[in-house]
Amino acid sequence: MTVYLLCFALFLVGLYGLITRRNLIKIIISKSITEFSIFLILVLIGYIDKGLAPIVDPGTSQQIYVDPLPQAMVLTAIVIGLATTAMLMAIAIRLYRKYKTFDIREIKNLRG
Amino acid sequence: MDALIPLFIVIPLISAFLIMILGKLVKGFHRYFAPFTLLVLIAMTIIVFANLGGSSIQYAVGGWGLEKGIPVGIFMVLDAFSVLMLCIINLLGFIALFYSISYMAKYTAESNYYSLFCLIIAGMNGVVLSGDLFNLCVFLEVSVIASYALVAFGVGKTELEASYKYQILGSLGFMLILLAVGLIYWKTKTLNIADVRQVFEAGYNQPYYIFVQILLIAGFGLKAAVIPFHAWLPDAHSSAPSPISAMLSGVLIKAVGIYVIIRLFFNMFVFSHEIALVLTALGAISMVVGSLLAIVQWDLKRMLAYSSISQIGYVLMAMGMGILLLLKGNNEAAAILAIGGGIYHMINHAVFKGLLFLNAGAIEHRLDTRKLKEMGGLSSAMPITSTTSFMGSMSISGIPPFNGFFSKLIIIIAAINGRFYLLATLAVVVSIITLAYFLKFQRFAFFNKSANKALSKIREVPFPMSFSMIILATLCLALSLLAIPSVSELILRPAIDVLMQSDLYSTTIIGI
Amino acid sequence: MELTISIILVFMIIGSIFALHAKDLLSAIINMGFVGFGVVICFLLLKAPDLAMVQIVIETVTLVVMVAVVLDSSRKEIEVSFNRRSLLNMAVGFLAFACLFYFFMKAIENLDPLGMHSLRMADSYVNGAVEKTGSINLVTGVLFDFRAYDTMGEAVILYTAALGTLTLLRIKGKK
Amino acid sequence: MEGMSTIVKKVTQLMAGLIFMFGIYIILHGHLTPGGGFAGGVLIAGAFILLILAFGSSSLKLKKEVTGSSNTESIGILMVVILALMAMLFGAKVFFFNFLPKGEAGELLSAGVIPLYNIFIGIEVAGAILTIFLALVIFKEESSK
Repeated sequence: MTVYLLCFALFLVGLYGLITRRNLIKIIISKSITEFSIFLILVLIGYIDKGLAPIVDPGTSQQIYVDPLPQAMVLTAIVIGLATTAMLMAIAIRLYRKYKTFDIREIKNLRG
Repeated sequence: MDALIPLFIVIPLISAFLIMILGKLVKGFHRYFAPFTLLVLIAMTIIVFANLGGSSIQYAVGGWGLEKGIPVGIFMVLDAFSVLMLCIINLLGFIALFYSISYMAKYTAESNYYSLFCLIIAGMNGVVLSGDLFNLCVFLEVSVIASYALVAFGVGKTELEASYKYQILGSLGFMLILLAVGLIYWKTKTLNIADVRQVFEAGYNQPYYIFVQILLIAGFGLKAAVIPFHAWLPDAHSSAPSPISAMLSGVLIKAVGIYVIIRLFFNMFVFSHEIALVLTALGAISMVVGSLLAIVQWDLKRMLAYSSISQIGYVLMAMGMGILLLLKGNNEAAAILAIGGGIYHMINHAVFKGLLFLNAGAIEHRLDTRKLKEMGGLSSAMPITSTTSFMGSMSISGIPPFNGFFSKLIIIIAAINGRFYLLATLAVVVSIITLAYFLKFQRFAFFNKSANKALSKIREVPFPMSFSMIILATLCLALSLLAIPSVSELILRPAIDVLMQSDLYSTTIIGI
Repeated sequence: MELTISIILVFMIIGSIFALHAKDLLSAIINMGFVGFGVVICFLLLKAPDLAMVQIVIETVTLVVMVAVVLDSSRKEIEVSFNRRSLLNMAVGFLAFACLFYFFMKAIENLDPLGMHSLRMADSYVNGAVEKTGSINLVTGVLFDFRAYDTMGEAVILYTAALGTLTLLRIKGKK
Repeated sequence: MEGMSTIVKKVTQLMAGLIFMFGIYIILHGHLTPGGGFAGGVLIAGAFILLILAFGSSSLKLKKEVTGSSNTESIGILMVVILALMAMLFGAKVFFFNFLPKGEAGELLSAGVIPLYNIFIGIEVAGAILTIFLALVIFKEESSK
């Protein structure tokens, strides 16, 4: 139970960063932090005590394996996170090239 | 007929990849191949719509059907409600693509534009056809990530900023949805929507249920730009190229936001009174605040974006009222009216909001401005644009012969029958405010003395743009036929039944 | 096992708070890398080698791109003045986060505790999966056979991201 | 972007080939050992990124490289979709069906279609991440000109 609460606390730290930070790169960092916490919650859900990693040894008899479904979901979500991070970095580098600053408030009041 | 369902997603995907490969080799390939694929999709939609007739088709992807009564693989579900959504998506998609043949001439890298457009269509078809929770999230992200890039297609400062804010809020929304899906999987151990309903019907504890539903409302509310989560919509929709803002406002926030909220809260969750109140309140607030914000805008596309928020509020309020009436149980007719009015208004809004954004694009194409103050006296210079925009404005503000009037009337009648007098008065007041700011748009854009001198030089927009505006304008009139009881019995009623008998949805999948 | 993950999580929370308040952008990115590799260790402890591998590689590529972007930029951050109004915002924000945390705790109170996960739909992904899909690695079996449709969507998302980056980074937007 | 010191160049020359081979190993053994199309694809892209970082972006004709990598990416994903469609013609006539024989568990050539999916998704992921990195490098190169 405490592990899930710690993951949710990490999510709240990421959310705090998203709302308060003004630097483009730090907003991207806090977005990644929220993603890490959600991935951890998903994998924690699928964990089974005394379960083996989901690689079946052809010879051995019936074993308890960890649930592979949350792992498949998280693998997909990691790559979705990479996709959005890549496009956010593209915009951040482009805005920096034009305005020499990463501060979102300064960019907002500069002329077009 | 079953084999058609996967093709709805595969055909736009293959056309997107072919456009990227052949786009640079064959001159003009992308400009005509993309509308052709959308035409094929419209033909498929008509075939499916013709012989579906109220039944629902389950397609087990990969051949993994049911094992020991539990659906194992991913199911694609096509029923009466998702067929209506398919019609909106593919029809609006074709018209916006046909419009952008001449509109996108002033942008560079056109083959990227057409490829990303086909990906949005594929993503939305994937969301509408999916019967599996996580699969729905994946295809939601396909269409939303493609729309991030298209919002910032003309890489100016405002577009980049709007796309940045849109992406940050979009990925926060996706994380909330992923958390909700994780919690649902934690409790029900399954991802199939019908199967989740079976487990939830067996029983759930209240705090968990409310928390998961609030998370989903927040997540999909971010995608549908409901009021507390609407911060990204005005910037994103006003800085995108016009065919894209027509697609975003007309179709994307519906297929990816409102459709999913309706599908989950009617077919997956057991109705609960508190959540129905939350949905109705969200709908009413975004209806009122959206129109109040729209009236003060002087930028045409920002005004249209805020009016999208208020019209989406109508649909959400109607759906919330439908759940409340179903929960009370005594007033079946009013519930049917409310849900039918919501679906009908969603279809109408897709048509006339798409038309209005295309008109704004036509004005911008000729005058290169979006400020209402700099326009003026265009009715003589651009006859087609002014008549179609007049028809669009009249139908969004609910003037009788047009479709907007009938769908708002149905929602208001449902509110009165269900004794929600406050909501009925709010709906009428907001309709009047909508009429006010659209008259302002008509006066400043078309009937005012022109401020700029170069009015004589302005000619009508080229054929693809005017033709697509004419199609949408005639649709605005044709859709008002849907209000006739006999016609609505044929088209709207199957969709309402899908939402009303929600346990029918799960038994058809589990009961194979 | 739960204890080790909790300790790692505490360090990750400290690391992420430090990442958000770092003066220099480069140290913020390094802290993010630290949190990311903490996630990798947690994945390994939770018996998810597939995820650990993908996360390491993607974390490294993200860090390379971020450092390449930040290295030649002005890495100093403009410090926010800490006046009374921001104190009020901080208090309101903390209160909102506290009740969010409380609702989350109430929501997950009587769900299965860590490790007591029972399989229902995933049961057919584990027992007898080797005969059905032929793949020994059950996660690959789920990814590329039971739910291959998701993975196609996934590859399309990466394709869209590459196309979007190409579109966003072209030099001239309009002719 | 100018290249790095000669020590880094020498080490990269050695490492890049190894990383590339390891990526191919991970893709091919996706259904036997942990990893698969995604991890292997990113590894292959990582090998190329390492080369570009060490030897500087002037050493490649960047414009041609991006169209090259974006075309491999499109072909990769196109093959995945065509493979899924072929499943509709053979076996149980269903989208995404595993129509090839499953073979004996644990062998390299087992698990029917899964190795093919792994290979094509690996190509697609490698192409996508390389396109993203090359797009960033080209933008830095062009805008600093």
